[in-house]
Amino acid sequence: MESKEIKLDDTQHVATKSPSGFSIIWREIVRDKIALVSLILLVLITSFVYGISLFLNQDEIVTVDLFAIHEPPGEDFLLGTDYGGRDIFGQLIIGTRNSLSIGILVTLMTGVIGVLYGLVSGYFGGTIDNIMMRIVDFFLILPFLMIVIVFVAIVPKYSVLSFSLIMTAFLWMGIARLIRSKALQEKELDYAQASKTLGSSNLKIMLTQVLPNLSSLIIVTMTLNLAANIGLESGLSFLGFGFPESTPSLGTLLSYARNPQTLEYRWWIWVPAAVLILVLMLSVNNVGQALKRATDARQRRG
Amino acid sequence: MWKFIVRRLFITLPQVILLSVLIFLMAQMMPGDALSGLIDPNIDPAAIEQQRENLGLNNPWYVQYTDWITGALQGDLGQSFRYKMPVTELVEQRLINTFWLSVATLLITYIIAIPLGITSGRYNDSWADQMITGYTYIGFATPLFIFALVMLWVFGYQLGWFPTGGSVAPGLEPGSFDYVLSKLQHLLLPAISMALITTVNTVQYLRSEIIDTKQKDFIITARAKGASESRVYNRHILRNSLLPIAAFFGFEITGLIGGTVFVENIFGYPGMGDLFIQSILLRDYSVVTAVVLLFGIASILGALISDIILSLVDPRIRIK
Amino acid sequence: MAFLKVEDLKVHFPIKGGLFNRTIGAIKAVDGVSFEIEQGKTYGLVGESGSGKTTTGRAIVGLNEITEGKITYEGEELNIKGKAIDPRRDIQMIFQDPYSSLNPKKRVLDIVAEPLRNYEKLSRKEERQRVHELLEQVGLSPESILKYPHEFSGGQRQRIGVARAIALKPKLIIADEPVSALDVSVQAQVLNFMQDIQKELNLTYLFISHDLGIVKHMCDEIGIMYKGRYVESGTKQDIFNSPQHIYTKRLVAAIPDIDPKKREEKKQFRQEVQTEYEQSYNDYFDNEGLAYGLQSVSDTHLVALPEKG
Amino acid sequence: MSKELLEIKNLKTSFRIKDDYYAAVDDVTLTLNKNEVLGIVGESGSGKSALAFSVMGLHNRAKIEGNIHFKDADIANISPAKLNKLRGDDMAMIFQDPLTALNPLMPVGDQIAEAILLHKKDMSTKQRRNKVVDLLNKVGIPRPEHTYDQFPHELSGGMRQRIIIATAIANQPELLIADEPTTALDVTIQAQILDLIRDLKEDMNAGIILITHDLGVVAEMADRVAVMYAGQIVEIAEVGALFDNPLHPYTRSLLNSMPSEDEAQDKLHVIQGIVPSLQNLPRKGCRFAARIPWVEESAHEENPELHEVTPGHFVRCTCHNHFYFPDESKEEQANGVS
Repeated sequence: MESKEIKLDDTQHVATKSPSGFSIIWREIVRDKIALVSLILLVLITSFVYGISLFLNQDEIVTVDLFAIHEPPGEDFLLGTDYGGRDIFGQLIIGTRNSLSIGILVTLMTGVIGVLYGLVSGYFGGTIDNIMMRIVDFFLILPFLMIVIVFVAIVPKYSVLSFSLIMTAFLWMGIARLIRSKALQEKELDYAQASKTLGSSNLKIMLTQVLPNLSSLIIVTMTLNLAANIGLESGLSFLGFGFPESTPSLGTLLSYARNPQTLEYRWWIWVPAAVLILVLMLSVNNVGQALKRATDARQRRG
Repeated sequence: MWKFIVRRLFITLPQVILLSVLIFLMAQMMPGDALSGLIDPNIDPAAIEQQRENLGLNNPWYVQYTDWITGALQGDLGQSFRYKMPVTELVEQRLINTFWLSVATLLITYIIAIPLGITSGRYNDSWADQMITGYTYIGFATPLFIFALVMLWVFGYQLGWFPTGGSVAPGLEPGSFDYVLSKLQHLLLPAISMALITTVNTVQYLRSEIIDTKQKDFIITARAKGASESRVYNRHILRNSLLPIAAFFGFEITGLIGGTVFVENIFGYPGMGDLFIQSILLRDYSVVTAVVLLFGIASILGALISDIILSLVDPRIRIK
Repeated sequence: MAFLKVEDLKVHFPIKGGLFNRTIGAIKAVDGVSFEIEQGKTYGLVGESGSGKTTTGRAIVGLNEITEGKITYEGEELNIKGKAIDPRRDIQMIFQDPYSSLNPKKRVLDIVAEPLRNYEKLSRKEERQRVHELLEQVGLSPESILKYPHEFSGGQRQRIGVARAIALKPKLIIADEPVSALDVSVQAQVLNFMQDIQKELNLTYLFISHDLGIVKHMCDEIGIMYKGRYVESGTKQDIFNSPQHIYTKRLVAAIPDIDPKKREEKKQFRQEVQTEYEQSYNDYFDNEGLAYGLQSVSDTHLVALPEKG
Repeated sequence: MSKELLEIKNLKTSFRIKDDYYAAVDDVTLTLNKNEVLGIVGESGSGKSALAFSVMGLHNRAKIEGNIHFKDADIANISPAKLNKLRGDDMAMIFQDPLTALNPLMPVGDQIAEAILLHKKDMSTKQRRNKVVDLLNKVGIPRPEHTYDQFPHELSGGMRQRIIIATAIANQPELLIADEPTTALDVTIQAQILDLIRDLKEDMNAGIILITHDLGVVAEMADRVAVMYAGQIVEIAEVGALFDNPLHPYTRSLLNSMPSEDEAQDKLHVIQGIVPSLQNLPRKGCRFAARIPWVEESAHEENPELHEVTPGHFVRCTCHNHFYFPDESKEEQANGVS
């Protein structure tokens, strides 16, 4: 922290960017205790959830059992049951797996679309950029949540796939915009110009020269997006516009709390899911923030 | 500056048109007739087709679009087939409720954000900063709907400090002091819940803006002039960092819209967001269309306001 | 036939504005520039910021689109719109900033081999061999091959930039302010070295700089630019011993003299030039404050003056 | 007291990097008289700017040892309130980059007025505005009334630097520190700004410290010159003496590496090696030794100090007695020195 206030006249001798970004990122995470704990927690939860869910039968868990309605936690059911007599623990595991999976899927899809779109827009600039960014601006202004809900409600043959496509369709603009503004700066730098004089094609410059310099930004943004997407999916499922009924998600469990009775008296149904979402999002966010610090030299701690 | 504003308005118009086209297309995909709300979407498709024919709703798309826009411009957003009343009437009271909820939320957002952001940025790396940063991390990671649920559970049900639904206690005479007080009481908990979460963005932004400005060369110039630390802060750092925050104002509106959908639903607060969810569930599509259109226009105007404020406060844009 | 011939080159950038963000005017970055360079010589292009010297260089190497005019290289026209014959093998560029001109994420091997990979199909082994040779040629140790740019000092980085530029054995090198980002002691290193490889490879330089001292040291012929136009061109002797245009005189007068004893003399000279500038401004600049067309005052010496008569 | 305006004694300015302190300025002792221009030359990393910031008390977290006597105060040990009284009033600074040194969101006139406001509290707003307009006139801004309300981005680089200068001279300082005042400017503008500084000096009777990497600028402007290398002053002398008879190997190498007026010389002298970074400074011995390896080790002092060779001409280390350029023979060299 001391170093950033220093006014030296040899600042140009200090390397501003390091190529081996990964080692810095790793060092930053290890140094940052909270981020390290978050990372470990994340790895544990993920492997636990995916591991256990291999042994669980989703169909069995979502089958209604009228003899076991609203059972509190006990021997038969580790975390009790819901209004349909379904095992909360099983739903929790499957739900977390589903939420995580769709979060990752949507993050990857929006990431690919956004990065490519932003790269093209920023690299070519001019009129192309102008038009492409107007489109992004428009999408960004839309009342995104409502439009997604409307689409979820009216799409015929609604499935997990269509849900993730709808989310992707309205979520790629943020990263596109970010990548575009960075690409716009990078392509003006002499190294990209030099590549042109050395005979490299635009495509080659874009992918092999400019893109590597955006990698840390992409990693950071995607990590933070992952957290946001998990939150968003569970939010939509909470409102009843996320996963279809047969596919439990963390949001589905929370939506039971919209019933005041459940909210007030049957905490075991919704509190574990709430805690799990919080832990997941906090962990992913902490890792993301640590990555951000690692890649932003001004905020770096060491 | 006028040139900038006029040019900005020229971008706004196509945005509104594009929005209306998008909503029109969405309405076409909905069963029944989402523009007029004259047909029950729950009857079988053949019967819907029959009714559409009878009501003259199968005109070419451009005629339908023009009719709809003309109507909307005159304040006619069709009929709600559930409530059997014009959508405009249905929306009116709800719009007012959501408006007050938003105003309260924005106020609380800034009341929290400005002192926290300033403290955190000015004394960065102090314990106070670490506490505030910790809060922003948690706030950033917490989904609004979970937080709102917990707030309702704790302050509404467990402690009973706030009402757990509605926008006003029944039986009070509109305009009376008690009525206003009850309104305030009803919107306070949702507003606080929303503000506590949305404010973290502003806090973080203000903090990093202040830290950035602190390291600018002109701060050294100010010190070299003999300005005391407090003057350097008040005159140069704060002023320069708060201006972009002012410009954020309009964009907050877009964020609020998403928030009201959750918060109104959880607190049973009869506003636009609640109406939206109810209407979707009731398949009352003309209302859905109207709500999305209104919120879309609000977002576009919000962005417009932000850009105009920015052009007013930043001479680099103002003079172009 | 001239080695490189630039005829009436114009590079204009559109100014967007007005309500619809249409093109409402143009920045005439380069506005009718003509010159020739002989093979094996160093031609200096001098001017202050905004004079268009860098844009001229970038237009020759193909980084800026030409609005009007013709650039001929060994008799072939370059940068024809639509179909461009590739001059890039023969014409290369050295950039001003040794920090941003090397991709921070690439190793020296990848940086220097980039042109080879584009034009020559070499095996990995051959490629490595060539990069080794090139690094040796610019005086860097072969171990550098796997290092990243940030591990080098400014002068060393500039050498890597040169190694990359000479990889394809070019004939013409556009050097855009190659030493202005470097310290005095490092400047000398790079300048010496540029002269060495010039002899070795029979290179032609277009040396773009704002520093008349360095230009005097390096160049055979010099062109002086002001606001996108030439004000004067000639041999080194022409420019430094008998500057004709008032702008050239101002430039020469403005260079601080390293000899403190000449201080008064220099100050007086500057004042004289200033007086002349104020009194005879209209003899040198047109209504828009731009230079006139070039008139020749000797075989080698051209000055921008209003046409006689 | 003597006529000395500023007296710096054994100044050491260190920065903390990780857990260690590194001295960017080390053992600097110098004086500045009234109406004198002291040039400080050095390459990047020489500590010249760190020195200027120390004198102005602008370092936030540096450790400063030694004394900086100015007026009745010691700036190395001074309370913030007292320092703020001096800064902008009795001493002022001109910065390198006139764009970033100005607040982008404040009219330039107000930025100059701030300097007056802070030290002349009894002036009315109107008086202050008039004063600023006078100042703008004085630094050669053509339409001062109009320029007062303009913002920095509307002005050219040269104009911005004039604004900075107007701010610095607003209260007629006795000490003016110019940190690379012309580096960011074009040559013709540089000449104008240097002329302006010179004229102002005569006017104000102030002492000026001019920091630059450009030996030409020093030769034109300075009365005395200090050459800095790796945080230390290696040579200090009257300007004539320094350019006629440079002694320290670094000074001589630097002068030799510049393209000279006469074209006879074909090759420029190259100083071997690179300027060591702050963390890699040699902690003892002659700091320049590594860059002149052909000079025997015995030529250097163990703890190099400044020696007065002729009156007023100081050189650090004894190596200058044994220095020669590798491409000359030793005898030639010996003749050259005497």
